[in-house]
Amino acid sequence: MSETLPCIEAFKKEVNQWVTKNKPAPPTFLMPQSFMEVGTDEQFEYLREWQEKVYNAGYLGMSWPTEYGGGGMPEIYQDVVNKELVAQNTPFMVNTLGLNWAGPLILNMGSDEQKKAYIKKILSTEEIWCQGFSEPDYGSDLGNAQLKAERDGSEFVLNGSKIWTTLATQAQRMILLARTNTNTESKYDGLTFFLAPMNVDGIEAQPIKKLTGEHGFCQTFFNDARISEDCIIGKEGGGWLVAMKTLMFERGAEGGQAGGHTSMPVTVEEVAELSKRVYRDGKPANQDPMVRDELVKLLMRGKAMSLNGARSKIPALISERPTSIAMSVKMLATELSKSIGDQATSLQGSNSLYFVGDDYAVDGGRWQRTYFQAFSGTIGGGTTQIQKNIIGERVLGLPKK
Amino acid sequence: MSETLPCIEAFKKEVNQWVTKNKPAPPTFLMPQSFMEVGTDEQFEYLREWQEKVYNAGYLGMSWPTEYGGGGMPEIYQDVVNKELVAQNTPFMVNTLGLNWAGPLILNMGSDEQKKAYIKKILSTEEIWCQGFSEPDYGSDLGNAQLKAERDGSEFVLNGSKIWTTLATQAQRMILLARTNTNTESKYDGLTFFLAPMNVDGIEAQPIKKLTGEHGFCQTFFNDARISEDCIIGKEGGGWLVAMKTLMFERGAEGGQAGGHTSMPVTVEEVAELSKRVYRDGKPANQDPMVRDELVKLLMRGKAMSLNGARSKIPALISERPTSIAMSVKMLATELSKSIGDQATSLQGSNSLYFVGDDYAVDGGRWQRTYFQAFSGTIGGGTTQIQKNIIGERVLGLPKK
Amino acid sequence: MSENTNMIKKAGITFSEEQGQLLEIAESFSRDKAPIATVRNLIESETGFDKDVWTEMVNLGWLGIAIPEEFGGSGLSVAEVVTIVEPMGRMLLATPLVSTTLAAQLLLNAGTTAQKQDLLPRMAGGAIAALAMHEEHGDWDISHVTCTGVISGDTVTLSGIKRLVTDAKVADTILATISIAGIPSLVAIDSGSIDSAALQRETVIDETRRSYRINLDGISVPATNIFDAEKTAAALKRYHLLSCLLLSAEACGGTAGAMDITLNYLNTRRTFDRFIGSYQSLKHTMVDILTDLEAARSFLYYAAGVIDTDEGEAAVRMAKAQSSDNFAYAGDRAIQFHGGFGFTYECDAQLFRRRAFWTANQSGDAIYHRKRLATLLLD
Amino acid sequence: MSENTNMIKKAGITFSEEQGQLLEIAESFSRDKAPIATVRNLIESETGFDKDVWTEMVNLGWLGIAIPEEFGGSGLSVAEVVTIVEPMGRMLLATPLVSTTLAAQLLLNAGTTAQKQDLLPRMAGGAIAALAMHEEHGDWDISHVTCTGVISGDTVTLSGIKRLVTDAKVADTILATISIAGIPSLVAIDSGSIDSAALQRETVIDETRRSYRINLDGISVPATNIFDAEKTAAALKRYHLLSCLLLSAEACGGTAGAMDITLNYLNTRRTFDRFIGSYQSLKHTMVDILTDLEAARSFLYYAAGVIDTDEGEAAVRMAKAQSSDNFAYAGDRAIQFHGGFGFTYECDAQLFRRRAFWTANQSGDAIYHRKRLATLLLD
Repeated sequence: MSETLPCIEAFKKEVNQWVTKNKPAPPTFLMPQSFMEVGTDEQFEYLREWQEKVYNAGYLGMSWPTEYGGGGMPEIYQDVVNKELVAQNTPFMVNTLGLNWAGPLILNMGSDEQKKAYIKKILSTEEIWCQGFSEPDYGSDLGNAQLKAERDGSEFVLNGSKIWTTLATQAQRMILLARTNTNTESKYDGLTFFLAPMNVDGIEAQPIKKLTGEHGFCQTFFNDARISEDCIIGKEGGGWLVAMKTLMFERGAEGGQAGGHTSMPVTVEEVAELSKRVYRDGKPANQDPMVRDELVKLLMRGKAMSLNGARSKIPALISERPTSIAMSVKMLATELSKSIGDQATSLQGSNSLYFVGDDYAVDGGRWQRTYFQAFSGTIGGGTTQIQKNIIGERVLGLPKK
Repeated sequence: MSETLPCIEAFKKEVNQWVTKNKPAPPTFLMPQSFMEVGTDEQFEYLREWQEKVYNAGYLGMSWPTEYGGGGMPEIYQDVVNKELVAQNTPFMVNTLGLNWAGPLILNMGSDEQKKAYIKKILSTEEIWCQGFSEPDYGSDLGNAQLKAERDGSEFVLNGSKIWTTLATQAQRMILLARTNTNTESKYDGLTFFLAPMNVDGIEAQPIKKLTGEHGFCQTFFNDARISEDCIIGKEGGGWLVAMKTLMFERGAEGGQAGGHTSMPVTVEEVAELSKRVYRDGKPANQDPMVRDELVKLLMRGKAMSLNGARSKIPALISERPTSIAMSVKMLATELSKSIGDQATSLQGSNSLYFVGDDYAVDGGRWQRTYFQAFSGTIGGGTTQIQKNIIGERVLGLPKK
Repeated sequence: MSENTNMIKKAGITFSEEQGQLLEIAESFSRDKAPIATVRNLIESETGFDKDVWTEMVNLGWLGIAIPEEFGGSGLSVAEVVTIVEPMGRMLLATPLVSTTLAAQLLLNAGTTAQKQDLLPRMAGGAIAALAMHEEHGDWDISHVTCTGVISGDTVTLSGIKRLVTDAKVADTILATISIAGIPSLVAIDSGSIDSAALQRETVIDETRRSYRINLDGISVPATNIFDAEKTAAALKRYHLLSCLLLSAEACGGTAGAMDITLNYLNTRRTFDRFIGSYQSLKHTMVDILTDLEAARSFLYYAAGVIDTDEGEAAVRMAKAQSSDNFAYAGDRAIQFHGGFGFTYECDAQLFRRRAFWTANQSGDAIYHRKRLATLLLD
Repeated sequence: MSENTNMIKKAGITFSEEQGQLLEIAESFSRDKAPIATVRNLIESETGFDKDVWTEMVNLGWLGIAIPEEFGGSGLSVAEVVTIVEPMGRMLLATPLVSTTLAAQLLLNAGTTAQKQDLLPRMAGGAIAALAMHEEHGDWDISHVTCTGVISGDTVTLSGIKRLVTDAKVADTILATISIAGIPSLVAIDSGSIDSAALQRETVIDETRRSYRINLDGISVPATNIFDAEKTAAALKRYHLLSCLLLSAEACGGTAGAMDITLNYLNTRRTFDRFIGSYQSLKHTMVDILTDLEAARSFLYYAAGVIDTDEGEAAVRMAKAQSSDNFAYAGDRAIQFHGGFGFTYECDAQLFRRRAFWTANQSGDAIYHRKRLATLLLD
């Protein structure tokens, strides 16, 4: 990367050429849609190599500070790269958690030592990050985290377990919310946020087999695992604030992510396209009047979501309930993903009976998997049912009790 | 009616001929579907005359005892008549409440004086009956009835109001659930059931205009109205039991009704038939693929209800949850009625914009009215939402709290 | 374990400064002029609307919004009219604004110069126009015309019956579709030429409306009242979309209105010591209605901006399909959730449900529009 | 203010004494033989079912229920088989009983006397039969056949690929649809004539199933293995309905099974100190599933009784349409209502949802059957 900033148009061309030349050959496996679906070493390594390559070319963390391994350039350059990576349908960045959550968090709240220690390795894939938020018995009720971190001199002794710790078997680091004090008046005050190493005695990640039959999540167990107090980010007892900050990064409500694209979503348009090339009832599926009607409803749901996004930028058109669209995005998007998988599967006549792994499965069984995988969204991060409670109470002002 | 019982086949023929000859000419108004929809004097008189005629011919109350005005015959004769009345699409019996609720109740629990005083007049329409169960603030929570009946010597002084007192403006009598004691341990023990006269100072029925714009329900107000203790049926303080018995008659769970048919329901088959003679989108509605699919779903709901009824008579096929079908009938039937009205209306293209009263409304606006009228079923007698709670708890055993 | 797999893609909703201003004004205007008691009083009235309110709307320039300045209007577009119709719909404020606006657009698109010069300034000034598009067959396709006109010299003699002509009795001009020599045509009928016996009031599901059937038999109008034949087909097509757009605006407003009364009830009515709004089955349903309304409003303002582009037809049909079903559902639930009170005429829920039937079953319901969307999007 | 405006009309469900007995026996048999741990063990197994259980079923006479006594069966009907398949479906007990039963019916309806005498007694005695009806096009119409057979002298030489042949590997006989001289025909293939390389195991959505594709190229069978040509079309039509009937039985059972595990979870799992089953959004959904299941079971037992009458086709299609959608929904909600645990392979909810895909997408899904019902009921 040159010291003087290249002009944008020239840069676009440069990136286009680089991506065209360097993007990896299509894999032999069915590509995961996001880092949460990476279930085999083969998938992981394919994706890790690609991230490393992008970083080495100077196309990742372009707006992060140079002293920690970033590019020190205006964000617009990373935006150009991101767009091109999506446009050319390249694989997503596997260290999603490092690039989008942990990295921005450390840059925002971490000490200089922490920045030096972690940021560059996030970009280069030298250290993969995972997250330790949810616990088996408390779902997404983070404030109730029970994993214990007891101070012993300058160390903390960890006991308990975290669930949905994506990529924990591959990861070197975990952002970890733990309870350092069980006697606080408010349960939130007893929490501390750690940047924890994974390679420690007493920390063991165990893959969870998902309903698709694939791996991709873990449960991580802590048995008298000892980590240094240097791992704390923020203050001891101040973990709740850090966690909330992290969630802001997760949701994209706050900027500072390293770039690259992070998921390869399914879209309603792809289902419409699919309907032209699969047959049911003796004809291309898109010729059946009932299928057509169902597809139009699906296309409208997709279109409404993108239009909601556009409308939410026009204050006069969201003035009455300003948070309504934002608070329902997660629910609508995840339910839509499930419907996409369901409908796209059902289009295929008896061929819908195949699954990922069969040579003859339509699109490698992608649609069947999309359906099942979508439950991670309709359940995780607060189920659709909980979302409706929240929207009803906070947006519509309906009584809790 | 002859003293020796006629043979059934001959009787069928006799009834057929009588009904053919005597059934009234079609009215100029849109026929109400049940006694709950009778909103004008014209409608009432048309229907009352018909019931009187049927009774005078010996075709009503045929199995009720002769000493109180009935026919004293086996039930099968009344069944024959009922079938013929339905088959020839004759008007329903307007004194529904007397024939189906109050009459069987009095025959079952009333004193001989009460039977002598009331039964014959129920059949002949000399006395029309209404019911006073629900109250404005307590909906269908009958156990909470608050209308006060204070004893004063051999009289009771009534204060309060009852709602949904159908035909109260036409009625001479009311079956009335009132609170005679406010200090009982259980709220149920303070209730007494009266056979109350309506023509008493301090009782005033006020018609309620329904959402269709028609009348047909009333609210009845009681201001220091005095009735005799002779009006009690059952025991003072024993009203809850009598009320439950009455509901058994209402629901047809216990027999003894006087006969005649009591409503002219809309059926899914009629909607299918309608779809052939109304146009939408330039063609008969039954040729639109989407309309067809919606109609098939509707027909299936109707068919499922009738098949459920048949299946519920086969113990082996309802053994796991014996009350399931019975407890959901009300909910399913009333929701189906609403869907029938909604779909039948929507079939009609721009002609669906008409309403009852317009010469050009399809079928006199019957379908539009059916839709709105159906809310009496989805709301009254426990809303669909309450029904689901009850079914969830009692049939599926899900926890209340 | 959470990630939105469907990215929000950027998509274009344009919203002008004028739209913003008009929306705000129309919201407070509608609230002021149409409290529910007023709406109910107007149901009992002869014309169904308040002449003074109409005059105020005319004075605010609302009838001329989408009429070019040369014809006395302000030269904005129908997109600005949308911002007025939506708040009016919310308060069930019934006026001939929609029909007069649509009539002006028909004139602009297919009227002769003389017709435009004659009628448009009058409409901008508050002369009411009615639309006679519906016939006995009930078809939403307005090019399906059975009423006929026969030209003889300088006059056209009309025959047939038009139905569902709203505000015909107070209209200055009635624009009617007429088949002339087998071709769907448009003709302007001066209300003076219609005998009062030829006008018959209809009983319609939405009692805030005044609808009439017109017997055209024996009515003659000058042949110069016929619209430009070459432009008529295209004008009718655009009319259909504009009509759908404004009905969608009305439906979005109406959905919000039905929500308003329902939420108010859910937040005040108690059973078993709980506010009924705390029950999930009611709460979640209201959330479904909300998210559907958000979608409908997004379609609406998108369609308002692109109606005259390539995306226009699909955009408008999506708005109409979504808003029709939403409004019907919101109205249905409004009745149900009011319990016994909901079954009475006194409860306002029925007003919204009746209006929902009205808006859904004009110019095609959801099924009708989705069928055409399938052709646009899937073939 | 309550009255059912839709009377329950009497309608006919016939239910034989034998059905009652078999239903009871099959319920306890299925519970005994297929606890969920066993089901999961069998997923890991080669054949997907337990040979000993199969033998017990054979000994109970279940494979001969709908086979006439003259061919070694008990001479009852498929209606009695329904009462076995429903409880098996509830426990996800996978066996070749359905395919063997359907094969026997094909033989009865269109087999030659020699074929019947040869094969039916063996099937009644437990010889497994598989059905090769599906091809690459994915069409549910089994008369849409692209695999071909060419007769030359005494043999038919087959070619093409059959897909989704369940239990092909353990089958004694495979009945396949083959186009001979352009006409859909049926042929019995002795499993001995299929080279093991021609059989390829498939990965299917329902892991309790064993599905194979068969490459017919190079396989020859005696011409006497061809079914009676004159009876084949009718037999295939009846096969379609029988298949739908048994799939409906399986789906009804599966729906009940999905409900079982979900209700159990809702009654034991707590959040915020409440059993989650007390939340209305979950409770009401379970009630919807229940009432839909009641409808599906009514259709099922109605269809079982009338399948060979004029009402048969409509009855079966209603059963299939209703049960397919129900089961899918019950499975979907089973996963969702188990929360995070539902997302794991360890939770049994996914087993039911996978099975629901399997039953729904064989022999036509709900849309497919409703389309045909429209023709039967509306034209």
